[in-house]
Amino acid sequence: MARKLPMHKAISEAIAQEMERDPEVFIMGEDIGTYGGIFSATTGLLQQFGVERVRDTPISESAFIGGALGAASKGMRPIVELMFVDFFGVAMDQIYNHIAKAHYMSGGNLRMPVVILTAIGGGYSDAAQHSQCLYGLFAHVPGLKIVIPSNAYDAKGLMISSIRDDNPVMYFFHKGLMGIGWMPSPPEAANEVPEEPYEIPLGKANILREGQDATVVTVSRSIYEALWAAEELNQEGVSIEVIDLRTLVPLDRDTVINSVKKTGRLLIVDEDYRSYGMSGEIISTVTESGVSLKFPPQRIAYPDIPVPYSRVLESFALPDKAKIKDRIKEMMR
Amino acid sequence: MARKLPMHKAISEAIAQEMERDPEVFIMGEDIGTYGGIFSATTGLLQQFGVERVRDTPISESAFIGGALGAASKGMRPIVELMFVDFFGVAMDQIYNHIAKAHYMSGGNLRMPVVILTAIGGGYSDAAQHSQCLYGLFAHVPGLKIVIPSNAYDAKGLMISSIRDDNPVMYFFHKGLMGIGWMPSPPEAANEVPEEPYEIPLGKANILREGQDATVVTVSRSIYEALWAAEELNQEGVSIEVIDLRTLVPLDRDTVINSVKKTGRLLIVDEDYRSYGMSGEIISTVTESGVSLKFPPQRIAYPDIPVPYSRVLESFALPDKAKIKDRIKEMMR
Amino acid sequence: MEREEIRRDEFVSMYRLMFKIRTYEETLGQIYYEGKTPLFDISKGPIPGELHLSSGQEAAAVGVCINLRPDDAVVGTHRAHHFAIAKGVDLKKMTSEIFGKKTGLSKGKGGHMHLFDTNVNFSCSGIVGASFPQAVGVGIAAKMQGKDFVSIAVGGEGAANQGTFHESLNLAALWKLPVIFVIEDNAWAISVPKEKSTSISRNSERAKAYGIPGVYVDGNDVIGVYEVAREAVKRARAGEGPSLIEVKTYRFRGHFEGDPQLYRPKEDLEMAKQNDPILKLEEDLKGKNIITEEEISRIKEEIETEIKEVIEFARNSPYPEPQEALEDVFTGGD
Amino acid sequence: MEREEIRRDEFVSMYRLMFKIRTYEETLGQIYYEGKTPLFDISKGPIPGELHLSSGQEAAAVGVCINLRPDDAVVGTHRAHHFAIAKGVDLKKMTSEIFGKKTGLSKGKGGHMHLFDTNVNFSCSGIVGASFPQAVGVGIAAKMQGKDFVSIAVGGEGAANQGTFHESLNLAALWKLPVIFVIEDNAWAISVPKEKSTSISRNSERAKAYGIPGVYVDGNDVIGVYEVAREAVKRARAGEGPSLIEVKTYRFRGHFEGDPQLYRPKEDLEMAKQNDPILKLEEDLKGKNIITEEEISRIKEEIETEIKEVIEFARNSPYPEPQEALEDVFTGGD
Ligand SMILES: Cc1ncc(C[n+]2csc(CCOP(=O)(O)OP(=O)(O)O)c2C)c(N)n1
Ligand SMILES: Cc1ncc(C[n+]2csc(CCOP(=O)(O)OP(=O)(O)O)c2C)c(N)n1
Ligand SMILES: [Mg+2]
Ligand SMILES: [Mg+2]
Repeated sequence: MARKLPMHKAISEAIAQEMERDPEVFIMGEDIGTYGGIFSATTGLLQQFGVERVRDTPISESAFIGGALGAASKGMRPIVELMFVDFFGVAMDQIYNHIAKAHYMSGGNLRMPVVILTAIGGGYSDAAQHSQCLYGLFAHVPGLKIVIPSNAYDAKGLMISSIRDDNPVMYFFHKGLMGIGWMPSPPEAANEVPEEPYEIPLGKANILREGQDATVVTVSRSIYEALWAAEELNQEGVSIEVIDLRTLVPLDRDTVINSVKKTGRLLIVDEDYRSYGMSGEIISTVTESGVSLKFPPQRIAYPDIPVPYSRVLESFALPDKAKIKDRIKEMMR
Repeated sequence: MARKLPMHKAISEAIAQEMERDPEVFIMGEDIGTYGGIFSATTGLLQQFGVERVRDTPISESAFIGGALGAASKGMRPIVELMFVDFFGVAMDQIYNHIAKAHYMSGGNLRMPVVILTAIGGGYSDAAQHSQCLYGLFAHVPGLKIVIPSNAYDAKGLMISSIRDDNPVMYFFHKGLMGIGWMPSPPEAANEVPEEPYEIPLGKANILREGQDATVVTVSRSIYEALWAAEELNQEGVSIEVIDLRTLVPLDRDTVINSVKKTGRLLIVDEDYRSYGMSGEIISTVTESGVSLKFPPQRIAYPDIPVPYSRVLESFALPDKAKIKDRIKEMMR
Repeated sequence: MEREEIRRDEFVSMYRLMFKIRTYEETLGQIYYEGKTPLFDISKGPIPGELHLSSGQEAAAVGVCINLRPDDAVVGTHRAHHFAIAKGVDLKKMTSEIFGKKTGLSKGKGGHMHLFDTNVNFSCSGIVGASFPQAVGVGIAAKMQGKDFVSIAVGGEGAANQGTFHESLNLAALWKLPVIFVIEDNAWAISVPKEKSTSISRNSERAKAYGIPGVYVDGNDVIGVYEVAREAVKRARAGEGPSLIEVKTYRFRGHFEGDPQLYRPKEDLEMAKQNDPILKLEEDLKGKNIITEEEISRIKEEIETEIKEVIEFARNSPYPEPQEALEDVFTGGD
Repeated sequence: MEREEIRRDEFVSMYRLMFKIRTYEETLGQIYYEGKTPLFDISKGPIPGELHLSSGQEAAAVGVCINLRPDDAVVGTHRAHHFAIAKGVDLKKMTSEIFGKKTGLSKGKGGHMHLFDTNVNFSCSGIVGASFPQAVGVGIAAKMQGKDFVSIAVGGEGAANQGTFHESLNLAALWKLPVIFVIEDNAWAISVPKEKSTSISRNSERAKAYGIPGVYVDGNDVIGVYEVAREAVKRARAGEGPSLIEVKTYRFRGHFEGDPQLYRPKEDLEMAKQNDPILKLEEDLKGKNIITEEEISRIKEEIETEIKEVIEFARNSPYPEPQEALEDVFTGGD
């Protein structure tokens, strides 16, 4: 039987296995070497692979992320860590104007097998510049695959697929799922992980729980809030289907639409900002398809406010089990 | 009677009038002085106000856009031009982590009356890094007002409101609306503009054409494609309501919902990328409201591809009158 | 003689400030672990989230800020308490902010990395390298308003490798703005030592790339820092343009609280502590008879009492109402 | 004597290349206006969109690239034709790309600012300053693969004020990467003259801020550029790290075609044209009897014929099918 691993170990194991398999894979980032990654996604790699393949960088995100493009153009398969997704603004040009577009702009001549690994999410009072999700923003611009694991098993399989993919992949891990001890994490996120490498195809949503009355579509840490709510609602006789999208690009529209066809009710739960983001896209996907709904589509998302510092304020803003339960009950009326 | 002005003159006139009125208003950017702005949004300002208040900058977008924050913190009201919105990635951190969040993070103590003026849009073969709209991306992150004029009258009033607003405003002008002679522009965009200063409140959509059968919601240059389609459809007995949102933040949800209540059909036309953007947000706004629809909501948006260079490829991708007509006809079946 | 008199005051102020900063930081460094033991959980306790303390770096802040007026601006970093205190930020409000309270500088919305006190023109943020352009902007305002306030851009030696450092130095030099760039070289950027991040040994040398003065100064000698900064501030006020000062210092605590610090040899820290800038100043002042043992004791007592009161105030302050989270995105509603 | 023989070939190659670039650029500069007269409309004609030509700057590209092998990389800018040609990019495909044709390097998807020829490791882009990090990345690959190819980062003097310039120089110096930073100082960034964008007169001086060699060289003297670049390439190949070369040049045409150029005094351009690098080389070679009038005539004829064929090829090539727009976002589909 497979061991249970916390998500951070699943990620570093996946990277290590791919680095063993393929000498072109290497990793760069701030504090990813000696420190092992602030959120432990790269722990042990330096010891195993040395300073040439595990490169601690200066705080020069444009240089080393742009550097990934140059290295890829010469056949390397770079992984880079952007320590918090919140910092994207110092390197976004290299990410979205170049890495994301190079394949298209070169008419398919240049491949960009680059993985950008980054930490997302709040819930521990790290305030406005260290708590965001922002995957919706990256999903809006073409050319980036968007991967968002919610548990250790997926984290490993999706990381291996991301590294093997010949396209640029943004890989978003939620700090509150990593199981790093000093940061709370749902115990369920640390699930069974096979020792050997395996792939999980990008673009396949995962139905985590089947149900008849309503479909909850979500990603990342909110998965657990949804599952907990579903469990409690079940006791009250309401049966919820919970879908983990796992990737936003490609987006598994069919799985979502088919589920809503069955349940007739749709709720999106999203820790990213509410407006002009993931929640709107999923609602549109479903309503465009012409599925008939028993209740207007709903969303519980992060409000359109910067993330406040104070615990009472942040809790108020975050999607959680209670909000999901309440909303579903409204939808069942 | 008011004169007709091309949009670029309406913008520079608005800036000039505000600079006359308020000595704290000044402007920085690349080629905004001697050159008068690559798209002529600042023509004449240097001559009228001199090099202290009209500052040509080095190609250092982070420095001068971040500089706007510092200047605002000392009571100035900076306007900065980001020459093409496509370049945002080199300065996004200052825009979204600082200018957008400073008021909130300071608990309301710091005001950020900063206007970021930027050019959007394609249609003239400027390819993947010079043709995007991206307003959906900026609308996703909290703290920025998003203003998108579609004609000279609105451009002046919205610019004056933007400058007088104590919050950060991103002001997106479409190159293909400016009436600059060397770039095609619908003649209707150059409409009557009063000489005296006036404000158009941010957050009020504009019903440009009333109709009964379907609501077309759009912004910027696509407005004209929609109006032309509506005109032709009218001949065929189909009556279209065309709404110019004018601002995405704040978003005038009521005007949209009320219109769809009346028409029962909704089509979004959007020159920004299709997924995870404006089109999804508008569809969600309407469907969440529970309005009953005669046909599933539709969108014609820029496909999720980088903007291709070749004219035949770009034309294929851009929303236009023909696509709107065809889609509306489908919706009427 | 008058000059000496003034200098004595300044010496005492500097000592007082440095001691205050140290006491404050070490106090927060204790409180931080409340509610986080035995199992360390970053989200728990009266001060949740990241906490970057500045113990050991006091002289950099004090030596610079003693030259400043309230209308001068300081733009700090993620590690900003020492500059905030030296700049005269309201300490009760600052502490309440760090405790997430309604009485905080930002009513609990900002937190430790986002301290804004508009009364003394202090601000800071959590993005490395973001301070430089913002301080340049203050310089633009000074010039346009014809005023002689100056602007301090603080950054770590790690931050000096961000693109903003270059862009800002160039712009400030080009436009001859009253901006002083202060690089705190505390040897580390989290776990990355300066030799592994910076291609030359001193950032101050980089001043030449912009045609402005650059000085490297010992950050355990507050007087030295003071003098170098005084010169730079004078230049800036006189309209002679920007300067770059790099201060050689060392951080005594982890990068943030909870940092296991496996990356740095214990001996380095021990050695650095032998050059504690506060002890050094204390000895200096005593040696030069500028201050007596009793005065020192009195100062320490006063400071300890003040810090206690400040903490008390923060602890006893109410939290904001949850729904206040939705306010203050924009001014004037919406 | 053998050495002289080689140098003669190189001289001739350089002359040939420079003349080819000039002829190409001036030819495109004419074709560009087809369909755009009498009313200039940027969206019209066989070459729509922006067009940035490099006439006057040939020596910078040729002097550098003559030292390169196909496996060496050049990362260019928005103004990249001269480097592309000097690097040996397939000119038929490049021209077809500029005409938006299916036979183009990128099947019409890239266009003039986005030329990619993986056979000779050439790329460029429309974002100022973006080339620097990308060239550094090539240097990383060289080092990790244990190969001795080198990487050229091209930027204008305007680009040198982007943050990426600083970050990339630091990283390349720190990791001792085989990267040569080539700054083309053509005096202008669109309408902004170097004095109004750059706080010191020479970017090459900025090399000191990274502890690497920096040279300023006359870009009307292709031999001078060649020698400086040869030195830098040798260093890079030998694993001795990066260099910074600033080439003093001048652009003969507008920033882009259609540029009214009201910002620059006509006399400046006239003066620059008196130092035309091609005429200078021609005289030089004739003076030294390296090349005869007849050879020159023959070269010119050959080039003119070649360019004609290239243009013909592009004109006669088919456009892509409209729906091809949807292909190539990702490799391997979705
Ligand atoms: C743009 C950006 N990149 C990375 C980080 C993460 N980070 C926070 S502090 C820090 C180290 C900063 O080092 P230095 O500038 O020397 O300041 P010090 O912590 O030593 O005071 C890093 C990498 C960040 N906050 N912002
Ligand atoms: C990040 C960014 N900012 C601004 C521009 C607009 N722009 C294109 S070329 C140019 C001037 C570049 O000057 P320089 O680097 O000297 O190159 P040159 O045009 O002189 O060859 C500018 C401002 C851009 N493309 N990218
Ligand atoms: Mg440091
Ligand atoms: Mg130039």
